[in-house]
Amino acid sequence: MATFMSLAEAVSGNLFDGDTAAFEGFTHLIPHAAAHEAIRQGRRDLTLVRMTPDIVYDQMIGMGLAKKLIFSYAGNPGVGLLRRLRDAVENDWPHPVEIEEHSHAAMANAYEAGAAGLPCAVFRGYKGASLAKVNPNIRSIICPFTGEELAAVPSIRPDVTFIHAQKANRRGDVLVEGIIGIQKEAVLAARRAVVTVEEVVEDFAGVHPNACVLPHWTVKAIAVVPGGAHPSYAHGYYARDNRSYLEWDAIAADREAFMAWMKQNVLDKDADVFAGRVAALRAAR
Amino acid sequence: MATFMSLAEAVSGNLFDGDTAAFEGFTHLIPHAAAHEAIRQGRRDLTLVRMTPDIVYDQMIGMGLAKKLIFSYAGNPGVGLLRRLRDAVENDWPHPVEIEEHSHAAMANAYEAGAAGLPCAVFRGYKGASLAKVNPNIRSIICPFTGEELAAVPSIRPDVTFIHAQKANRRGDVLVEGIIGIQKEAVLAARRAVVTVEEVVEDFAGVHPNACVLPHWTVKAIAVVPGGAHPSYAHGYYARDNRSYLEWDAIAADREAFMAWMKQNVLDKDADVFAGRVAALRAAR
Amino acid sequence: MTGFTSDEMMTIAAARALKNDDVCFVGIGAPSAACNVARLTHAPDITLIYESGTIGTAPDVLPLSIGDGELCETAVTTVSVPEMFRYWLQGGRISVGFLGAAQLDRFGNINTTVIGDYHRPKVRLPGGGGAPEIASSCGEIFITMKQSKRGLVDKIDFFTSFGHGEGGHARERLGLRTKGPTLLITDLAIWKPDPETKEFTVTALHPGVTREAVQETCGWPVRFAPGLVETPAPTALELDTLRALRARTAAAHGGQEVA
Amino acid sequence: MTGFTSDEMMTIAAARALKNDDVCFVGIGAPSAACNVARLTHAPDITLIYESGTIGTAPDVLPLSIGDGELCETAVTTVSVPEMFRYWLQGGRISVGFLGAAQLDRFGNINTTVIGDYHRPKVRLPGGGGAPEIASSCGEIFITMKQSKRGLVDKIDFFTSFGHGEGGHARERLGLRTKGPTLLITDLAIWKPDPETKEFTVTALHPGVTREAVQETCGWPVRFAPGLVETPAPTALELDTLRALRARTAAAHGGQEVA
Repeated sequence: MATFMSLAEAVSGNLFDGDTAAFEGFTHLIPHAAAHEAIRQGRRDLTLVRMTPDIVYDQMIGMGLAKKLIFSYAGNPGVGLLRRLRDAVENDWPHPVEIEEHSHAAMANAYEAGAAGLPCAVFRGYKGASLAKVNPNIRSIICPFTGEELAAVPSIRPDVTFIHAQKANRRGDVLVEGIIGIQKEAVLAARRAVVTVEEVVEDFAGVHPNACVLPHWTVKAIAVVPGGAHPSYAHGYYARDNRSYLEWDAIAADREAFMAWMKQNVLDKDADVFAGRVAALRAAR
Repeated sequence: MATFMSLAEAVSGNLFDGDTAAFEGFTHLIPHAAAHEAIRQGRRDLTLVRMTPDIVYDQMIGMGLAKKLIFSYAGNPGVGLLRRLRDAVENDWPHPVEIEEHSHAAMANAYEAGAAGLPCAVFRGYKGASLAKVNPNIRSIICPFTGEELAAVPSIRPDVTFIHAQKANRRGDVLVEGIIGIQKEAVLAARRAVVTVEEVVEDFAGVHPNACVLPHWTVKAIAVVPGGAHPSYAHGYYARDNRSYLEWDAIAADREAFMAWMKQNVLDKDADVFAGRVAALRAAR
Repeated sequence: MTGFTSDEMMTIAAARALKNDDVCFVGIGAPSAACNVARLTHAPDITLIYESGTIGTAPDVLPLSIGDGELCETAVTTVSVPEMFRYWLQGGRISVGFLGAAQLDRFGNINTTVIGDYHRPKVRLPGGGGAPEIASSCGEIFITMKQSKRGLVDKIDFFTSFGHGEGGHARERLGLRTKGPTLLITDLAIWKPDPETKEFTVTALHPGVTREAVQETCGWPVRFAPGLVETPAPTALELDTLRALRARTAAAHGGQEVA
Repeated sequence: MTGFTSDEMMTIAAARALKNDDVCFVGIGAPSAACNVARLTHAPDITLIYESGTIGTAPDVLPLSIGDGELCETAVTTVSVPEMFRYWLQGGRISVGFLGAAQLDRFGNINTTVIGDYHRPKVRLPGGGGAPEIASSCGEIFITMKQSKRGLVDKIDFFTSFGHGEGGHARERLGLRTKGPTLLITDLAIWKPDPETKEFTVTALHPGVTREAVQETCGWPVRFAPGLVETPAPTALELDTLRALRARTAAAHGGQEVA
């Protein structure tokens, strides 16, 4: 049953040291505010799951939260590499990070299988790909009808999933619209789900019957954090802050610059700053 | 690429003797007009696939189109049994019909696997169920990570799928809304798809971004048949004709009454009659 | 029994078994009436799910099919049928599955497929639909049906859906982690499985019903629980709610009876 | 080469390879520009799909990411990511997949994962994302990249996605039923696989490019097809379209360059 609470409460009550945690959002609706709160609360030894780690996990990895990373594309979209992630993988800074790497198809299927309560996902993939040789969690099954060999990966079942969504209604049902990515699956695959939203409305009257709605009984906690996806975007609310993605490249290139930026913009701030960060981006949407 | 044509052309150009054909629509949007056209064209030896055969397949079976039936629930919803189907299975009238019976979960997963281009569907099902003993197409695979035994069934890949939808736009994209059932999967699983629609609009301007739309290049033929789902219904257009479902029970109970009804209402009619049949039901929706 | 019918008692007793925070997978017919009476009385926040994909639906009248338009119009969301069976049922999100039965045995195994041999059936019934996986994936299963020797039988002809098998720990042996049938509500009594044997045992008789009446309409020797009680009669609110629902339904469906 | 850059020639040559009825899975960067130039010139009905779930999209400016809002706003429909990879890619509905590469070998095998050893990499690249299954599930694969000895290498360090393996019938041996890489478009030339060996062979040189220039920027001994031709120079329409697209993009992204 969804309970409305502050982001600090939602994170402290649902994210614990050693958890397997997914922060999802495929380019759109990335839950940056929730990730910053996790950083402020100093969580450790997390297994971080995310198809496209990008800035949000670059920050968490650089701040030492991650023990392991499960992912399929580790880039800063449209910009380049993730320098904090590289520093961890190449130089063990701030500490070694174990990686379990998949393709997008495998991760998407693994979340889907998690939502479907299955132990593994079955799909046609990894043919001739080296990942199958370096990742012991890529196996195969044989179709009992055709004899075809298909790929199998373990389903993803996070202890907790964080997403950002456009709206909740007063009952706590959550509406996600536009590029819906993997959010529904990531929530349904998890033991606990925490959602940050742009706003709370009385009800979703008039919404399309087949819109992506997560009923209140699939969510543990909802925190209202306008702008909580910044520098990602919220369809219908504000545009993507492309400049922040570009600027991140220089910030993340240097350990000290990174630490200084994180202190100033994350550790010394709270969730309320996000509304201001998107103010100028609202016009563009 | 979708081409607009008459229903008679759409059926004669896409449904052939011996085909595996799915006429789908889960209670809502059942393609009755297309089925009637198939009956008028006298197709034979069809393998008919449908989760819930109900009246539409009772008519096709009684008229001798079916060689085999793949299904998961053969009832007249809210009324009772399907008397033409029973007569075929119990008494071989008008001729024997082979049956391959599944659960809803298996059929839904099999269509999903067909749309996903897989040879089989994997799910947790049929535990302790006798169907697994009488249907050789229910097999199992072992999860390579947990050792759990899961059910496997062949994917459904019809030669042709027929569905009824609310709208097409001028390009031939198709919009399905409300209880969307298994339509998207049934279309994408098939080699060819034929769609009857209530109306054609210029475009779908303003439709929800995540609405169920089948792009024009997934559909072979579109025929405009207002009322084409009757006595099923079309959300936003007309209500379900519950009385027709009740009356069917008596019609189908007797071979001669059935044949007379089919002559009068199907063989001697054409697709244009459907608009009139729903005229009084439009107010209710 | 005065003032209410045995059918009304059955529906109301079934409604009472549902809790406000249940997520309930609803079959058509009697289960649908019971679930909606629960929603309209003591369980206003109950989530009702029909296998057509309608989640959190609140129909004003009882649907004639599991896919009536009103189910969608009043739902929190409507999903595709594969999603319904994968994410919501198989995903373990349903607390209670409500099933009817053509044949039922003492261990809660259900047959709705055939009477007689599967390949040369005497009567071909509709088949399982969602039932095989509802029976295995829901947290627990409630069964509701009218008693008769044709319905409550010593041996069912076909295991459409698995209850407690031959009793005892049959479910665990199959790897099932859900409870299976925990409640049987008939027009005469309330039955619960014996904790050890899993045989359905009468725990309450509806007002005015005798042990003999229960035995006469049951195909196996009936066990009665030591602390056998009487089912509380329907309250005025319960009866009014059910009758008003049925009246609205009859009016909406043009005098049609809901099966 | 006057009047246009080698980068513009590459993008326009890539655009020309797309047909009006193609359904194209678009990577970001150069492929995205090529696909949208095709749509804005000779292939107005082409279906462009981005892995964020946007199907039939028609952006007015180039997206900075594969999930920019405009892709969704102009799409015919936007589906979930699992659906994208299951129904649309794995379902075999994509005719052309467009990929870039960090490292490419002569058989169209691509590495975007690591330079050096996988477990102790010299450079950790982003990884495969959608590429492994794009390479196996699309009808055919077009690759576009700038030539350099670091990029076109004799041996790649990691098979992120499989092209023609060691050449010949390697794909058939793996059970792949799709064509794999059928076209490589660089800033200097157009390459196609030899019908037998599947080695990429130069079939056309861009205007003003010499064989030596191609060899100097390639890490393997280059084969030139017997009927080597010159790529037609960009037309005014093609150039104007590409430049206008880039100008709109720069303005929309606040002067940001698209990677």
